[in-house]
Amino acid sequence: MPETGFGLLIPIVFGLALLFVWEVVTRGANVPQVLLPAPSQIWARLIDSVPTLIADFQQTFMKSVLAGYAMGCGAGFVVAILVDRSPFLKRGLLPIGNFVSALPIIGIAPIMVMWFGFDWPSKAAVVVAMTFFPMLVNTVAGLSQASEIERDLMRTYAASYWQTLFKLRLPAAAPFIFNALKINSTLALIGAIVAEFFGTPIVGMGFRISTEVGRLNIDLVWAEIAVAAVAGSAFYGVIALIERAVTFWHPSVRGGRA
Amino acid sequence: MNKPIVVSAKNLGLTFPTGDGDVIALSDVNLDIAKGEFVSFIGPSGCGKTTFLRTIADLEQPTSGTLTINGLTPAEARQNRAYGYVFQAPALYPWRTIAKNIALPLEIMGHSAAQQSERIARTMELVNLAGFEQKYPWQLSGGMQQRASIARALAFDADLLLMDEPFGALDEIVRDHLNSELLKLWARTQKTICFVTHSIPEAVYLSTKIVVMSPRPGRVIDVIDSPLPHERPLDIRETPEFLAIAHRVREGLRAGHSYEE
Amino acid sequence: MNKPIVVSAKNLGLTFPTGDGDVIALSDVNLDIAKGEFVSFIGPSGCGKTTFLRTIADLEQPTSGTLTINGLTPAEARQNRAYGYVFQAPALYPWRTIAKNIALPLEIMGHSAAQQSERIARTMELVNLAGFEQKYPWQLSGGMQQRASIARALAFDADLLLMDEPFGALDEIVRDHLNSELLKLWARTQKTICFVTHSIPEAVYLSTKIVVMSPRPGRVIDVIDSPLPHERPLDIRETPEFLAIAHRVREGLRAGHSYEE
Amino acid sequence: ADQLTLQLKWVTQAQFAGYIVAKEKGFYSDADLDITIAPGGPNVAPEQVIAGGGADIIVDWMGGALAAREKGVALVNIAQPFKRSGLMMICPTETGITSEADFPGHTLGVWFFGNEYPFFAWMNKLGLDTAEGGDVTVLQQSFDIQPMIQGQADCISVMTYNEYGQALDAGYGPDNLTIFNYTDMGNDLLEDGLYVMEDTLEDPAKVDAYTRFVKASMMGWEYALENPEEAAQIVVDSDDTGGAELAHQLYMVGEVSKLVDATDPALDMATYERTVKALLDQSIITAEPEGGFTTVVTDGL
Amino acid sequence: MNGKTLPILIVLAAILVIWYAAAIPMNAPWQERLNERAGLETSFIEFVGQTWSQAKPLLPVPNQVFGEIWNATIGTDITSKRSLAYHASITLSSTLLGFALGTLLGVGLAVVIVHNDASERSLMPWIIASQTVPILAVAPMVVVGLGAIGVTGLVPKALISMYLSFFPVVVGMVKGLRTPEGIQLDLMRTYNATAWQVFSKLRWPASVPFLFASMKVGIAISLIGAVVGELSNNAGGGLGVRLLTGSYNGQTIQMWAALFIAAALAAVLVIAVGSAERVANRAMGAQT
Ligand SMILES: Nc1ncnc2c1ncn2[C@@H]1O[C@H](COP(=O)(O)OP(=O)(O)OP(=O)(O)O)[C@@H](O)[C@H]1O
Ligand SMILES: Nc1ncnc2c1ncn2[C@@H]1O[C@H](COP(=O)(O)OP(=O)(O)OP(=O)(O)O)[C@@H](O)[C@H]1O
Ligand SMILES: Cc1ncc(C[n+]2csc(CCO)c2C)c(N)n1
Ligand SMILES: [Mg+2]
Ligand SMILES: [Mg+2]
Repeated sequence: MPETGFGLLIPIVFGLALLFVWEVVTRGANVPQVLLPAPSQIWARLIDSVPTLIADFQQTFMKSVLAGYAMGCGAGFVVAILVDRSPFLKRGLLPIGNFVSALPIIGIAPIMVMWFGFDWPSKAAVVVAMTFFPMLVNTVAGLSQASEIERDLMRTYAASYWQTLFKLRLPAAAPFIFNALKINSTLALIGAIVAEFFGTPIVGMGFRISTEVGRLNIDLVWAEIAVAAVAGSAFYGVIALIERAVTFWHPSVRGGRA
Repeated sequence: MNKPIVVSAKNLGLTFPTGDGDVIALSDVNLDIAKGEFVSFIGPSGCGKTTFLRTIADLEQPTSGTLTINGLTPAEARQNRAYGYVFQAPALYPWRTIAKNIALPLEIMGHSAAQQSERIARTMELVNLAGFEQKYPWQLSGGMQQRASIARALAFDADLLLMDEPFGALDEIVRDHLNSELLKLWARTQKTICFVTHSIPEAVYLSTKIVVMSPRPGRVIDVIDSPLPHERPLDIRETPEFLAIAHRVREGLRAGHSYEE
Repeated sequence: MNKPIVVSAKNLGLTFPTGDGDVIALSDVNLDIAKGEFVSFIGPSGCGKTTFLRTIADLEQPTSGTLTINGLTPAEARQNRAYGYVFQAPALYPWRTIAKNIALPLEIMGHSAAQQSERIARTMELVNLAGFEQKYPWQLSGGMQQRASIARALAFDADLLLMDEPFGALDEIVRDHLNSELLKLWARTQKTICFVTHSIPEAVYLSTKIVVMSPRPGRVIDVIDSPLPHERPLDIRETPEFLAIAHRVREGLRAGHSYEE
Repeated sequence: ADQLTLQLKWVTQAQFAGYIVAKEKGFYSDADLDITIAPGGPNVAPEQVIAGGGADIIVDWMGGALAAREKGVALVNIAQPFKRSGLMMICPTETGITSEADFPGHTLGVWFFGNEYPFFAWMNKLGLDTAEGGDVTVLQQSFDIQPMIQGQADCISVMTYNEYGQALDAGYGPDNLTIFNYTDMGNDLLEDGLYVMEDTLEDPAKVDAYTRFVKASMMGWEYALENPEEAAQIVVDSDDTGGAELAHQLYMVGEVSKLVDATDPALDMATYERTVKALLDQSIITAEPEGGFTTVVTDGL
Repeated sequence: MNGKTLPILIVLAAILVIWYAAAIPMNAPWQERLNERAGLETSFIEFVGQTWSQAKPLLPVPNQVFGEIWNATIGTDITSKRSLAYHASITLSSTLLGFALGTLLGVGLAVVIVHNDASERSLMPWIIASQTVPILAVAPMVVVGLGAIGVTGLVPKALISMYLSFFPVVVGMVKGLRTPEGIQLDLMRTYNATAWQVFSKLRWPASVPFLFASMKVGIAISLIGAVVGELSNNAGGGLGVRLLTGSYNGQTIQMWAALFIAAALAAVLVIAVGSAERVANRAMGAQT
């Protein structure tokens, strides 16, 4: 337990040092507030704007990010299974999956607004498009991880495709799948925020950021960024905790001991 | 002996293509195994014992000749879950406890939870692993892992058992114990058993038929039908019949080797 | 006997904490191994043989007592590359060919390319794997993999050899052959060898000292200094001295077991 | 030659024809100036760019410039070529909106990113609550007319010279639109003006360069408005993105000509006062700005 | 025709059919309004034809998109600013540079993290936090900041690509470098191998499957980064800028064309990484 306490200490000390340098440099070099406000100014602004920040957080994170993340990861996973299930689809669908991989967010954001309207569903759709591919790639890679002898065992049981999938290949793929879940936890947030630059009701983290940049309230922009960083890190942290619990058996988690 | 034939190989051959030339793992193997037989396979390392078992199990495809299991193709037999297989390596799933590893085939074959726990308890007792139910594979010693994998293959009742050096990592005492347990099980259930071993006494003690193989290319060089009675106390190993068979096996084995000490 | 002591364990204990309670793998082990000795460890599966070897090799940390290697801590000895280790499982790297796997320690210890290929050829010859240099581990049979891992440990010249059931997956003939090769090597080089085996004859045939262990908790229950001469032809195995030691080992082993057949 | 960077408020288009033409026609180099024109975009805040030293002169709307001035970026208006606002709000007649009185209960599309001040000033004047659950629903509108075509907004913001043209192309027109023109309503805030940092005005050499710049720019505007086809072609050619279309740029030059006074870039004080009042009324700025403009450049022409 | 093309063709055909079909209802309301305004009465067939040939459709149909792609690539001088090939090459170069930098940075960080627990605790939270900073908000500051110190053109955009693409590589490689089994590490310990030897002879080869999965994601994200970077620096051109100007001018067809080129670029890049993966697997004796 003191281990974890110490473990938390390092990033906190590191972070405080970073903030201190930031404060000193911005004040010392007289950096214009419209370029980079000092942490103290950002903090003051953050405290002032709590209701706004909460409203934005709810709009962007609780709606767009979570819904899009769940659907995008789910879709990537399902397509990976489909592709795995059928060699035909593997040859036909996988290249198309690659095609979807980098549909640039700024290209699809306006289109999604066209299709799904201004409110959060269009943002969630952008998040779906962004999170789909990492999940597809990692699940496909993960599904090939079970070793030959582990598969042979299933073959001797004449296990059905689904039994092999659930009892062998998915557990073996879990480290890869969690990689995707972790990468996507931050991608989803970026996606939702960027998508709000392309038309939105007047609430949301991305809306606030773009609008307040235009108004040169850069301190509020950074307050919003701080909220995004905390929310994103917490999201990532939760996924990482679940990962430790689920893939406890993987050498990377149990510390490589034999 | 007009027992039905369980395994029948005719001119069976299997060649592995590899980056630097083909490896002939099996060549011209002819063998019939009747129901209820206990057949041991013995031969130098790399002579194709594992490959032959894997071919029976439909894990490798013969490149020539024919192989039938209960008159069916190996694939059909596998679909019928005709056999239980103990691999040469334990192949336990690291995310499952030992009990859960043994439960695996039972889950797949749809046994009820009550049946599962009854069988897990019984087979873990049999291989003397009681008390290790909740451990994970990496927390077990090599021999314990091997015993867990034996328990897993015994947990469901296949009529044909394919066992690839199941007792290789076990000491004499445990081995004797498991040998006699296996014989009891075999006598009770009339299973057909294909058993790979490196121990000549073990092969002679257990088997009704001993298949001696030789490598490069892997082929059968001797098939010995044991004259020993079905009932086999441990001290049968000192009888002249026993020693005679052991001698014949050893000679066959030596012939297959290239050492000339 | 005033040969220097290579391995010295005093009141050595090792406990693994696990999810459902501690496992005492070693308890109160006292043992001295002098330079040039050939020590066999024998005992029921799970009694702590592997754990003891791993502790010598500085792969596990004792939880009580002391252990020194050549008068140094195990960590220092490891840093001096004092030993070669043959694991119970082959532990070959799947992305390296067999030759490259054997080359691994040589690369790490900075041998020249010429030296490497000379040693690879020699040790592969020794374990009778010549011709399989360019194969990958999964293209080898179980016994061949084990032999490759033996070759890997022999390729560099450590004064202390730790061998965990190196011949477990090998047939009698290969085993006899490798046993006598090992004895020759030992006689020639005065290496100290710690050797885990499940075969009583093998232990008696090879060793100057036999350590009999017993499980739960793992401890040493008998240490037998062999009266057999250093020079050991294969037929020494029929002599009364040999059988007497084998009997004593078997009794110790049986005492450590919980079977009551 | 004096090197100066001009940061535009938006992507390369005929809205900035005067500057682009002046550069291409050599009016700047004739005035011994070496001008770099940096295109803007939805992600570029000119006020930020100039504060960071990325530009010497920016094209900006007065609302944004004065708000920035209060935030510590000492922007000063040195010239105001655009005399009128091109901003409008248009509502298809099928929405039933025929006058300001019909707004309550409807959804209005607005450009943010510093372009929202005229709209809020107007709503403020009408006494309409724009907060969530208020009289009207406000949308952050994308920079196109899709929200109207798709019926996501009942009214959308357009510039006379740009989006309105797209609406015309799409089959909308005065007969099926209700048009609220900010200038006609007297709600206009000053649009494209030229701004520099206050401290640079202390340097006579800079002031001289600015003066030459404004002068050459106005020649550019004059030339552009007189030769719309050529101007449009020049704009299309200078667009790095290849997105500009000749026909549309030609339309834009035509419309922009109604807003620009190519002969006199001086700031009109009456419009200035009105702009400041509107900004003050809705607290976009909190105090009467001091030194937000200078006539030193336009006086020197 | 080999075994690969047929499935792709069939799936493509299915997509085309769905696409054409979807375009009808999506473009219909607007077409109805147009026809109503013009007082036109049309048969269904004519109406379908109309929905497939709007100038600014909600969903342009494939022949419109590919026609535009054709015109803007083959039909246009490659050096022209109107050529999509020209813009694609701009985006491609910053993508590749950013991807190379991002992969190096990601692997470098993963190596540091795996070899030093303290650095994991101090670095990882900040690496994660860095990814939650909305890139589009910071990109302009980066571009302005770098511009102030004289760095312009390709590099700022590549840096944004790197910023986005290093993250999947870190996450994947931290896991990958830790994937060797205990016994494989123990072997290295018995040789008293140096950290570098353990890395080069064990951790690195063992992490290869993770590396390639990460690189596939990384290169795709890198392209997104390049496109986002272009938004903050319209001067340089690139597919991102094409997308924007397409959007501002209501040129849906132009947008879709740029989008397709970008996606095709991504697909080609991902497939290239996949081919490299197959080559590496073969060189490493993978079981097939
Ligand atoms: N997948 C494979 N690819 C190429 N060659 C293979 C493959 N599997 C086995 N072999 C080769 O086939 C031959 C027979 O192997 P097999 O595993 O059947 O031997 P074995 O009799 O079981 O030996 P052991 O007693 O050592 O386990 C060996 O020479 C081996 O190298
Ligand atoms: N990492 C571990 N975690 C928990 N328990 C362990 C671990 N490694 C070994 N054990 C336990 O320690 C005991 C001794 O194991 P060890 O591997 O030393 O046995 P062994 O004598 O080598 O047996 P075998 O002959 O079967 O290889 C066993 O009960 C085993 O379950
Ligand atoms: C295509 C296009 N879309 C939107 C605007 C709106 N807008 C954004 S910045 C700005 C100031 C221009 O002087 C304006 C009006 C525009 N101009 N052109
Ligand atoms: Mg075998
Ligand atoms: Mg062991």
